[in-house]
Amino acid sequence: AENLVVGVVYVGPRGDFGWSQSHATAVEALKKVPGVTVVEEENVPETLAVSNTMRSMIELDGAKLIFGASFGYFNPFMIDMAKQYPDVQFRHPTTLWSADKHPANLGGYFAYLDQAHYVDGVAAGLSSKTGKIGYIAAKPISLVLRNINSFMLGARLGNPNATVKLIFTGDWSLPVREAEAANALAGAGCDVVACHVDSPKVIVETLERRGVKSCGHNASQASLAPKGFITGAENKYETIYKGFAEALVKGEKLPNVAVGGYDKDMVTNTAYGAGATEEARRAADAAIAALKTGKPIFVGPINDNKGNVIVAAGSSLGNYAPELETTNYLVEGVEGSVT
Amino acid sequence: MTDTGVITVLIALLAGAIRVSTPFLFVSLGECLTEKSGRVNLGLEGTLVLGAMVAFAISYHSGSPWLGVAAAAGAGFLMGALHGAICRLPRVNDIAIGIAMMSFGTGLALFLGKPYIQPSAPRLPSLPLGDWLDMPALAQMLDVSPLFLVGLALAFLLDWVFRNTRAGLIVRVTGDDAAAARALGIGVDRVRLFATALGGASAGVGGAFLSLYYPGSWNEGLSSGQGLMAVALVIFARWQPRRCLLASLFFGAASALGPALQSVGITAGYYFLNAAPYVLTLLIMAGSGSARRAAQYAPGELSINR
Amino acid sequence: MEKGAVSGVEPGTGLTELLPQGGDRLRRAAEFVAVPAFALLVAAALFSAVLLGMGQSPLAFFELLWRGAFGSAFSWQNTLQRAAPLILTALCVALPARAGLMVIGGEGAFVVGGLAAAIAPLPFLGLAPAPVLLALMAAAGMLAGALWIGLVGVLRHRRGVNETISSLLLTYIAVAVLSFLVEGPLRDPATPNKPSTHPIGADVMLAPIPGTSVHWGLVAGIVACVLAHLLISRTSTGFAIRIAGGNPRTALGQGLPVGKLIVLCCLLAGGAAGLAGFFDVATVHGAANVSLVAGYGFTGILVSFLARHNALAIPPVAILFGGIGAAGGLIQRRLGLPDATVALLEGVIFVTLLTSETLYGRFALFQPRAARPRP
Amino acid sequence: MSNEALSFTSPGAIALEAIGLSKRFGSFKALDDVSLKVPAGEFHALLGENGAGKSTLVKCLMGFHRADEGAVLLDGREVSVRNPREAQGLGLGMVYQHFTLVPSLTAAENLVIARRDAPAVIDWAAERRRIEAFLDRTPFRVPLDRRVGALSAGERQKLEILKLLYLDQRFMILDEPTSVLTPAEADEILGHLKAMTERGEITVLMITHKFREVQAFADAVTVLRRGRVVGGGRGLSTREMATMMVGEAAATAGASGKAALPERRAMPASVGEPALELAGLFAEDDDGRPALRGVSLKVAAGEIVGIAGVSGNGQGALVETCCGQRPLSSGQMFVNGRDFLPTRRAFDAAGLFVVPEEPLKNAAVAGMSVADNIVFRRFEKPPLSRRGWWLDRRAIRAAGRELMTRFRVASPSPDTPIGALSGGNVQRAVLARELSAEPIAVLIVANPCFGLDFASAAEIRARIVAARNAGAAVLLISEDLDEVLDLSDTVAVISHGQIAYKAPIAEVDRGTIGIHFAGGSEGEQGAPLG
Ligand SMILES: Nc1ncnc2c1ncn2[C@@H]1O[C@H](COP(=O)(O)OP(=O)(O)OP(=O)(O)O)[C@@H](O)[C@H]1O
Ligand SMILES: Nc1ncnc2c1ncn2[C@@H]1O[C@H](COP(=O)(O)OP(=O)(O)OP(=O)(O)O)[C@@H](O)[C@H]1O
Ligand SMILES: [Mg+2]
Ligand SMILES: [Mg+2]
Repeated sequence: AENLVVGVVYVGPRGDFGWSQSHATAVEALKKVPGVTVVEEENVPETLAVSNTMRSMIELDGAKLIFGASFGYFNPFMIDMAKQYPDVQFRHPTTLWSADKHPANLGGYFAYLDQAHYVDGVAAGLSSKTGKIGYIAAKPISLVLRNINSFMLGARLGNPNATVKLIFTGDWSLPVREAEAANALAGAGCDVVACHVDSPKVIVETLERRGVKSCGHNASQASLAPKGFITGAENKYETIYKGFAEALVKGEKLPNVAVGGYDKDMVTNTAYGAGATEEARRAADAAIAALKTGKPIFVGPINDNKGNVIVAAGSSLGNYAPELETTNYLVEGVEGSVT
Repeated sequence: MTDTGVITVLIALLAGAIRVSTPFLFVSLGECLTEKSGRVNLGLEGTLVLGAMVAFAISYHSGSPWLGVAAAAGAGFLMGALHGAICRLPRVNDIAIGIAMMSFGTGLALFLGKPYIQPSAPRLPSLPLGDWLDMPALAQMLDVSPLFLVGLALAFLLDWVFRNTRAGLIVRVTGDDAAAARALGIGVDRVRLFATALGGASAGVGGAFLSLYYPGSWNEGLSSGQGLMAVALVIFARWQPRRCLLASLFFGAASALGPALQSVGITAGYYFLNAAPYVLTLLIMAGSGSARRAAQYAPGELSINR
Repeated sequence: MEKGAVSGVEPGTGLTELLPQGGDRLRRAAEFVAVPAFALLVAAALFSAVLLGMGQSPLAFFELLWRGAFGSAFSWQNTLQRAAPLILTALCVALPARAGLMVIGGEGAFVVGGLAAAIAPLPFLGLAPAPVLLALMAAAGMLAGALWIGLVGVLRHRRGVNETISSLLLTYIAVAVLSFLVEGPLRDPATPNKPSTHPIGADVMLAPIPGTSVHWGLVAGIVACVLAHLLISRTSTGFAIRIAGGNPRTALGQGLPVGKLIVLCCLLAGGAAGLAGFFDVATVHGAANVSLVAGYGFTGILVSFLARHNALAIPPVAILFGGIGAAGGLIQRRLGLPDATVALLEGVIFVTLLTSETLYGRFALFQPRAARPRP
Repeated sequence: MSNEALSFTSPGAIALEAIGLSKRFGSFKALDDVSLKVPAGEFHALLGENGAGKSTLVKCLMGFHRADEGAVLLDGREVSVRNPREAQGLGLGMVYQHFTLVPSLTAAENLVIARRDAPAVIDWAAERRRIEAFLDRTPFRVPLDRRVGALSAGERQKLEILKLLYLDQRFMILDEPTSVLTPAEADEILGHLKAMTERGEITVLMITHKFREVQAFADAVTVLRRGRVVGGGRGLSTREMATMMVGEAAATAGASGKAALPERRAMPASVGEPALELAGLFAEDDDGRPALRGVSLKVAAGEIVGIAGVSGNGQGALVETCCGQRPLSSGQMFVNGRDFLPTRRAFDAAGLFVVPEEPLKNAAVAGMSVADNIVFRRFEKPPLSRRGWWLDRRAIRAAGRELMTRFRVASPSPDTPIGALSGGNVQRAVLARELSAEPIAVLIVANPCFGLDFASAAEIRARIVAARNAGAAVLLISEDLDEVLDLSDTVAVISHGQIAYKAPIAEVDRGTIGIHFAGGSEGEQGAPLG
């Protein structure tokens, strides 16, 4: 078959123990597909550099399929590029694409990681003795808030009194502040801490040293915390990357949107570590099984942490409900604020 | 905020002062020494990052974190010596070279450091000075790095050296009036080369603290500008080692403010809480400054005063 | 920093005198080309050693470097596009430097400039034509940047606060302000995952230079550099700035308003960086968000130092930077090298280029005849 | 204090001989085959015009510069001195023309670090005892714990010389050592050194422009001109020395300073409004200590008021406040009866001109060209600027060139950076700027002839008197008492930031002035003037 050049653009270093790595690992699988050549560029900031890089991949390398692995790449850069190069396919790991607004050669693939965070929450709630749980997040964007909320709901499932103290560091990768946040949460009495930052390595290691249990994010951090690791939320992008490339090599049309969670084998949880109690493992396994059958996470009554009703008693939101895409609140039990 | 909240925050601030300050301390002491000799080395950010990477790599390969610290000091020494050697050439601007060295050092560290992002290396041990206390929070706070104590001692040592030793006086003479130094038979370039190299070594140790103690791993965003900030702190500290110590401790405590307040539920405007070190430093400088007096403390040969 | 005025030929000079003088000027100009070229060669040689050590072919590397940076029309556009914001942020360093100040906070001015430019037109969207809105945005961006660095000047003049540290601190503060506003009060609710201000809209945004993908910031930057050069070297205000920058005591003794000149330079500098922020918003993002914090301000410091704070040298230096950045991607992809390879190459180039300054005036070949030692 | 007190245990004076020294700076030959012989125990004077090569010669002896050719013999043995520290080891010491004390160090630190054998770790208590004991044997006092930067110029000069004595040097080179001392202080120091040479303890090689000192102290003289030895010997007359220095014609014009001054016109009788009035000026120095403590003065048009005083008594602050370099904490300045604030417009409106001391530091921009520096007063006015803002660079060069010729500024071209000129030429360029305007209503000059040779000094003094004759009110601040007495219509003495004394020249005698130098109370500072 004709050689297909696939371009992948990363926002951070490929081996960051987190977000970019989760994509890079999947790309390794992609490279094995016959007839596919991969060109990669790492540490591309969310600026005009994105357009320049993608254009360069197309013009100089002949790329026909481009993955832009950062939220900030989509608007305006990938939209512009898709308009300029209609015969090149662009895919972005979000659900931002909509048929009526965006070019047809653009699209999204998304793993609903909040399902895995929910499982994290279930395991965390049951692995915590005090019920005081911490969460370190980068920025209050909807995706992150949704992960936190799912985590909280999971934690309350087995431990109705659990609370989550939330710290925003303000950026995706700030090792010193992340460590400082981990210490602050430990100091405030949390015995389990989860996180959503680009490279959770520092957080997990710091927590381990302070004897606090931890949950991972994006890639497996189990090896970093042999004593306290519970489980972590991981993307499974291989499915997408390989599938897309194989389709193109065969000359098939790519879907514009490919989303899923546990039900579509697009997310997973890291194998349980020593920090997960027996009870927690059992409950988490049950939660995973439920998610695979499509059981919703957001089951009413759910209030936000200011007392507003989010989901009324007796009703629920499906795991792919569009309302959740624009989450801008924290559910009851989370101690923190969005601004 | 409840009483326990207040105590939690206070303890976090003190602990932060101890934990976060160390890299600032080593870098600013190194820069203080360099600037006292009449050179500015803005490149210590690059040295810090390179030191962090080298320390981590050596600790990983050798299994000895202290060997890592020594290697970081060596790498910093070489970087400083390179800066010093280039700056002794006529017509070369030390500030510009420093900025280029920042880029070079960072580039070198990232280039060599790729294979070390994944593995874990043996960390520096900590000294549990607070174990006799039965308050775990306090004990945790007093669980200090030996490097912090070294930095603490270094600040006082440097201060003493500047006042009470021939070497210290020679550095001060060189930094204050090169012509006078030459008239005294002091090899100005050699002194500056040495002071810059030693300053670099100190900054390298600061980097080792980052990768081997706190936060204690190597990755590309490890420093986030701490080296540059520490260099700037020397101005704030008026070129006095003991004030470098104070400034670093202050900066460390202020850095802990944001996370500490969020951990006890004070979360509104956390961007500004996280920016506290910068805001407070600016306010202090604006509040205590006077145009006429500010320049007085600076070594006379410093190119930023010209 | 001060170059001897190489001014025009005296009136009434005969051809005989004119010729050697012209030759002298040519010699001096040749020096400004030959020395950097030599430095680049040295950098290339040093880096080749690194490449050989890694088992890579230097030839392939430099061929890609050339192709990615300047090898085709497309590469040129890529290069120029990366250079554009650097020109203006470098001016933010160069102008205060002429007044004796080392300002390293262009990043902050860029950020607040972009922020101001993004929010200024929002109340008037649809009420005024695009050119008017763009003018408003540019004015707002420049004003915000100007005030931001102007504050640095005022603090320096009034309170003796060192401008280097205050401008650095203000950069971090600017980022905090931006993050707070775009994630809080000024957030467009339609941007759940990339918190931004409300978009200015596609019809307000500035199209690229026709026939290219390069945006107008490049032209604005070059024009600003020419204006800055004229201001500094050809106007009485610039003359006063040079006095104040060269020796503030002398300037005071001449009754010159040193404080005002410092603040003026800072305002202009901040205005330049703010303008760069405006272009980033008006041509790229269409709204303010944290993508504005892209390090252009910090790279501008390097550009300015490599240009020796000479406004006319800034555009070529910025283009060199743009070229390396543009080629960096290609090199990564083709040779499978980590991105840090390019960072290292940049570091090597900067160090050798700046070190090469020591070579000026060393070679008799480039010296004006008159100044050469007579045998 | 008796001369006995200055005796040292050193083995005695050294003889020095330089043979055929040559030194080039680029294409310029600063020393050309210079030979010089100074026997042990001699007090030798080295004379020459500005730029003659005197400083270069002694810097070569000290190893500060490396001579291109030639040899140096000490006590008959050839030595190679590679740097000043080696020179120190050989017993050679030097007081440089430009001070080599380190401003941020205290006097004590300066003394200790100057020692070749300074201990690696300094025992301050022991060092203090040593220094105190040493000071007890000298006639001078300096505050040991103050930063040198905060000492007065006179105190610094004394400390320089003390440093040499402290180091037990046996061959002392003094490059214009007395330029900021009062004549009495100079006599005192040189007298002690002279006595030491007479006892065979040291040899002295002194560079000076003051014939009086040569006559009073030197045993022998060597004269340099354009880098060559043009003469020398013992017991030369002032006239003979001047002729050697500058050649026949110039010497007759300038040998005795006073003869060269133009005729003074009588002061205008209308003693109405003073052209310049200082009313209760107060100002602080950089350390926040009072520097001016209520200076009040009136200068009439056509009058020269000369302010004498030991340096460091507020002269610097006075000039700085008058030209806006230092803020007034209180007080007012009036020019022609109107309130004066040091803005650019006010300088022009008032016709006020200032020539501060140390022009490269205070009144020039080293990196800008000579022409640029010369037009600082009027670059924004036509014809140098069109419509007040667009510079006409050709006109600026022309204006610079014209004034350079008129004021005899020696520079390769108007485009040369002023920092590359010699000190005297920088001074001339600044004078060209401030004295060329018409009319001058008020002229403030500080130490205008510092470090200049007698011919240049006479020329500049003549220009000051000419400005006075043309109706300028001149405030002359000088540490050279002879200059003040020669030029002034009214003499004032500044002491501790206050005007301690003021009288018309006719009523002045040196004794009274000497008393007021010390602040009016006799003996307080050891009565520097006798
Ligand atoms: N470092 C130098 N580089 C270039 N030229 C120099 C240097 N030092 C001195 N010269 C030149 O050598 C000449 C002699 O200078 P020198 O300082 O020895 O004169 P001098 O006799 O000491 O004058 P003065 O009486 O003013 O002190 C000067 O005119 C100057 O042009
Ligand atoms: N950076 C430099 N480059 C070239 N020449 C220099 C430089 N610095 C100093 N010089 C030379 O050194 C001399 C300065 O010496 P100095 O001021 O002692 O002169 P001087 O001999 O005392 O003359 P004057 O009597 O006029 O003061 C200048 O004449 C100049 O030619
Ligand atoms: Mg001299
Ligand atoms: Mg001189």
